[in-house]
Amino acid sequence: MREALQRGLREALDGNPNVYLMGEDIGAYGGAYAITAGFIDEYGPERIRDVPISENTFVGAAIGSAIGGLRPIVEFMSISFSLLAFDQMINIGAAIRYMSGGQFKVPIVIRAPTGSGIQLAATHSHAFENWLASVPGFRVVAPTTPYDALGLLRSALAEDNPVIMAEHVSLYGRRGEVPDDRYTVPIGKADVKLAGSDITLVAFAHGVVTAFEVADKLKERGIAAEVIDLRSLRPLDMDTILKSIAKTNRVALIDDNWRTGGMMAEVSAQISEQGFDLLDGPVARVGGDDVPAPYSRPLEQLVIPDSDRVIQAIQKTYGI
Amino acid sequence: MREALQRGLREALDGNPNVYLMGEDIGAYGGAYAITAGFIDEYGPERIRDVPISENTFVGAAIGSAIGGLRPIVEFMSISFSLLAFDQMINIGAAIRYMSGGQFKVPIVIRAPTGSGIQLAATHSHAFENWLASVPGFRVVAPTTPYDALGLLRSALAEDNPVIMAEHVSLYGRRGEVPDDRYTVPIGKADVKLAGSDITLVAFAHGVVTAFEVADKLKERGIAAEVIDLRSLRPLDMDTILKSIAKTNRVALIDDNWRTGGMMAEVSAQISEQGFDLLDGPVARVGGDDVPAPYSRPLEQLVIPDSDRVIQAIQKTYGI
Amino acid sequence: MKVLERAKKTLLADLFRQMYLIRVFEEKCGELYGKGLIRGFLHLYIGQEANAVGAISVLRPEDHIVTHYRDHGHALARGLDVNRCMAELFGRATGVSRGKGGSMHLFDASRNFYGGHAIVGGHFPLACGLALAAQYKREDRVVLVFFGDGSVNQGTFHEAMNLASLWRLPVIFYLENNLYGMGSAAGRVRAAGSDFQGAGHAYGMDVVTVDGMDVMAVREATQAAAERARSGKGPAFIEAKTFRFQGHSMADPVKYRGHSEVEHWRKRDPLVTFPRTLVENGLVPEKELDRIRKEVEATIDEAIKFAEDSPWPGPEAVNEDIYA
Amino acid sequence: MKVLERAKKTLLADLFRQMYLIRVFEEKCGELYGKGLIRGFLHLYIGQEANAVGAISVLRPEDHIVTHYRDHGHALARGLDVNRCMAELFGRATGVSRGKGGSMHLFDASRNFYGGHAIVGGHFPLACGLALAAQYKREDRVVLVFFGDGSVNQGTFHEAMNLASLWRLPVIFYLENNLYGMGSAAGRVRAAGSDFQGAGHAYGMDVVTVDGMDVMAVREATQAAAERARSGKGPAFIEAKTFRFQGHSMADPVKYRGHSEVEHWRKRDPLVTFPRTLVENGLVPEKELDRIRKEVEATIDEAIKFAEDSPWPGPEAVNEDIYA
Ligand SMILES: Cc1ncc(C[n+]2csc(CCOP(=O)(O)OP(=O)(O)O)c2C)c(N)n1
Ligand SMILES: Cc1ncc(C[n+]2csc(CCOP(=O)(O)OP(=O)(O)O)c2C)c(N)n1
Ligand SMILES: [Mg+2]
Ligand SMILES: [Mg+2]
Repeated sequence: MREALQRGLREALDGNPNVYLMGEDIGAYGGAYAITAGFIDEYGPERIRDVPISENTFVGAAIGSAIGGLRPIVEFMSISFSLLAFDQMINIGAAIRYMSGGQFKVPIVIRAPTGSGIQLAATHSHAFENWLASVPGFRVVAPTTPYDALGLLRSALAEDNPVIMAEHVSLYGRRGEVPDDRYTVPIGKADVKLAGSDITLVAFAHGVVTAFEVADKLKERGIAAEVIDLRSLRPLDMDTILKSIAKTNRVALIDDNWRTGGMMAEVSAQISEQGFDLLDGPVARVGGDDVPAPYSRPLEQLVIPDSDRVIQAIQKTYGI
Repeated sequence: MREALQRGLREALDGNPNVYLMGEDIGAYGGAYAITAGFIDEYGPERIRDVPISENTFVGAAIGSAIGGLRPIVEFMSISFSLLAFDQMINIGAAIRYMSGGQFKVPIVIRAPTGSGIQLAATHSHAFENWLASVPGFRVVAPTTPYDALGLLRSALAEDNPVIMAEHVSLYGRRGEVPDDRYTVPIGKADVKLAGSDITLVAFAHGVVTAFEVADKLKERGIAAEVIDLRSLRPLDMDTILKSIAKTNRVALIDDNWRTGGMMAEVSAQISEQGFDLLDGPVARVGGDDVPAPYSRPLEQLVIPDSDRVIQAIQKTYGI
Repeated sequence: MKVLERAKKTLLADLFRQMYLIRVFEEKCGELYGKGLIRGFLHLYIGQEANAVGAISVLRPEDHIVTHYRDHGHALARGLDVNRCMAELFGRATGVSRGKGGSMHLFDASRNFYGGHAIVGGHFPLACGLALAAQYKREDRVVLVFFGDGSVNQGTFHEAMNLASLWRLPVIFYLENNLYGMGSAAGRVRAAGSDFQGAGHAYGMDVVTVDGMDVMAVREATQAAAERARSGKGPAFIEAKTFRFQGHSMADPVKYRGHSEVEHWRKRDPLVTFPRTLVENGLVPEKELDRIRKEVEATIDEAIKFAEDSPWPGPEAVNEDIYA
Repeated sequence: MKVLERAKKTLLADLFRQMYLIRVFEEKCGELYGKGLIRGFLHLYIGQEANAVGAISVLRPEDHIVTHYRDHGHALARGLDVNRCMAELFGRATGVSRGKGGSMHLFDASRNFYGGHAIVGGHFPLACGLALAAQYKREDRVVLVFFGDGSVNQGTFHEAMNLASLWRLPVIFYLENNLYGMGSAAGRVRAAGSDFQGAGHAYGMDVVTVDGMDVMAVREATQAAAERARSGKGPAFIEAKTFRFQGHSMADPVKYRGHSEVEHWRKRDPLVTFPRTLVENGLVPEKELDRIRKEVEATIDEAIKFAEDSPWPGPEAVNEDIYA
């Protein structure tokens, strides 16, 4: 995924002189997750802008520069640090267009490493993209594959609205096919990543990896799972989900993050509103444990739902 | 409700010398919503502490003082400003006990005026208590009546954990019976505010006011609604809700805040998980419009769901 | 006096006109709030007029302005349409922000007026960002940002000062030190007290102190600051000593300060001192000032009528303006 | 030198012992990280030992300590159990934070050691709050908070400095200026450059600069700061000039600084200079230092063994420690 993101960022920089990158240590250091390694030599410090450790202000300044006509791409070192910038993101980034009666555009992409699994403990492991996905004014995407990462980044850069791109830290090293052409992946379209007829598995980001493991295990038992990757958390593509459920009559939702109030609460609520009659039983929702992320490896692994936990939930709910 | 809160705060100050109040302009000014009017003369500036406009730090300092053995009660001028303090609240307030393996207690009450309806527009009208209610480590309450406000405040002050008390701005002037004795309202217990057999209405804070209007209108048509006031957003009391639905087989959820990703998404998801077979149809969820809050009165009134909107949703869902 | 005499008489008359326009606008707003025609939070600018008028009068049309919720004065001084400003406060469709922003959120892109922001300290980053855009695109613009003494305690102040100075952004930080943030006297919430002379030190910035009750002094200080910012030397910082005569907002019973303090400042009311000086020095005759007064009053009456007659936004407006 | 001669020899030997303990602990951590036995983010303190050891050595047991993620040195200098610190890094149940915190989140309430915080600038408010509690309860304690040059740009620094100074809180702000925050040289991200002399000005605070490679100088400065804080005069601010010899964390390829800069600082390595001075001045004989070295190395070996032999936290631990 790293290379796909790098390609997308380079394209953006090459294609539009008003595109610039901003973030903590994205220059000489190369970025916390090395996404921008080497960029500073190619594009110089004016376009690859290192900033002081001042999340609220640097993100706010990027938003301001977008309002002023530039097209910034901002990187958080971790979505956990975005908590410091929520005021600027929500009260200006998402709201200034509305508050001004439509006078301003905010063409900004905010990239944020998110999620757990690499033992960073409670202050560096939580995912807040679900909260941001409830804010009108934002679009929120969360790619799973290199293909989607590049395609979604291109779409984000074609938007005149703030787009949050949540990048799961455990997926940066993930490989996958990426064609040479300038394809895009539309924001707001979920993707059927695996076709199946017996049960629908809905997930995003690292949850999709788990969903595939679940599908493999179910297959051994002759159950064909359909895997839907949300890709876009706002807007949500309920059509794709409902179409699938119409076929399978069963659904399990998978999310790594805190279960309570998580992204899948909304998906579940919408499924029961719009697809109540399609279902053979309740929605099986599997989320991460409602605890601050522990450091210790066995504990962290217990907290993140694995395929077994999903399979148990499916068995309990649907008896399959 | 204002008087009930004042009584609770005075009791706390009188009963424990380590209780102090902290907030912007809670002293000489008397507080943005006049909850602490006159307190400074009674208790002095050491216990009624005005702070600079530095939300992240004053809340963090209050949390620190709680860890250090005091029992602070903090007031935000608006829950909107809590966005500035999310880092301290979540990364220290909710997490330090866990990160340290249980070594510290954080006995703090954070009071925050929330909600819309008084034309304060997009930066002062949103409710973020649902986000906070998804954070392990917090307890979150949202009273509707003076009775509950006092009872919940007492319980919050008996807790050794951070408790967020979301106070809806349109309820401060609300009147109601408050007995003289030292009753408490437990955190984590919903309240059946009106008994009925035909449909369950679940709401909290200002939504309960709407629910009563709905119940009145339904009554005219011979439909007996049961009104459940959540009171506590974390932990959620699903038992009370499910018991009601077992009787009514129908449920409508009412929330003023953004519908997408709102508090009621979680309630809906849990209802379908735990009460799927109890329901005659899908959960009818009614939320505020997914827009930044507009200033203009007619627009703001359109955004906040009223009883008619709830009734329409009920009709559409259950045909009653 | 020298400054006064060098100035063109039409300019002097116009400065008076603008200050008086703001004064009458604000007085009427207070009344209209009492009648429930204006709602939400309303913060009046009465007493501080010389700041908005003086500072903005030396800017160019292409310069940017950012301010906080006490924004009527800045909006009017920037030449935003009076009718549409009033209509915004009424929440009407014809308002500068289509009725969606209200008093605290006046915007006008066509005048490079970027709000009207109600999170204290929340507009500093925006000012930096607009300046960054100008600098990046090699545009010859400066950004003027107004803020209050209370906002200096907010973390964004520190972060934005550092960023602006580090990157030599063309920002004029204009502090309207009216000595109070709501009920908090500046010295009660700021370790270094109510004097902001040293507030730029840690960012390598000097602070120029100016009398915020003197429109000509404000002009001079802002002119110098704008030249500095324009020349690429980086941001400038002005502290204007000023005072709001009324409460923080319409909800404020003003129990935290004494009558004598208010009286002391009222003697320096720019709407008293400036016209007096103009007349006494034979620069603008009283008759001309009277004509201006009448004209302004008529303008405001008309604005109120315009607002009252304006339509409410239709229900379709709810879902407009969220996405571009 | 005078300071040295006045000091008790056992104290000098102990200061060396502590610094050496940290050094060996950190070197081993680096190795163990390479083997995957320690995971997550790991920030080594190598080069900065004189700061933790010197500053903490003048505190009293009842004083509070707060620090950031580069916390092993502070924890060990505070006397946290070496075994349990190592076990924490291994994620074991016997760790100081029961394995839940890891390297960045060491805590020990019994030693008034309040962490280990991984949000840059996020621990300033905590330091203020602990100091407020002490002040409120009229307790005779001070709070010592360690932080880095990068964190000074965070808004909480400004807010906390103001609050501490305004309320005269007994806090010692101890800046370990190691010249870099990750890959950012202090002067590249701070308008006023890499010298922090003026950083307290806006809060009415003087900054005392000290050589952070000299444990005795650190002691002296901290002693004076503690006295000031204890006497009710309010917070004190120390800037220690120091250097981390290794990368920011184990993930850092250290491409942003040159070899010669590192070499320059290595000459001032407190683990080289301090023992040399002790021996050359006949204060502690080389033999005694050698004995200490062996003892320390054995201690660390034992700690590693303790950690390796310690149990993992059981599954029940997941849901413990969330609520009191
Ligand atoms: C983040 C935040 N905290 C608190 C408030 C409430 N509030 C609005 S104005 C104000 C006082 C600001 O004072 P100052 O900066 O001096 O400006 P002035 O009102 O005097 O013009 C406060 C506390 C707010 N709007 N935003
Ligand atoms: C709010 C926040 N932003 C960014 C980071 C990532 N980060 C961790 S340490 C660090 C550098 C801090 O430098 P400094 O304060 O000088 O301390 P040092 O590491 O040099 O000891 C950064 C940027 C973080 N942990 N928290
Ligand atoms: Mg003020
Ligand atoms: Mg550093």
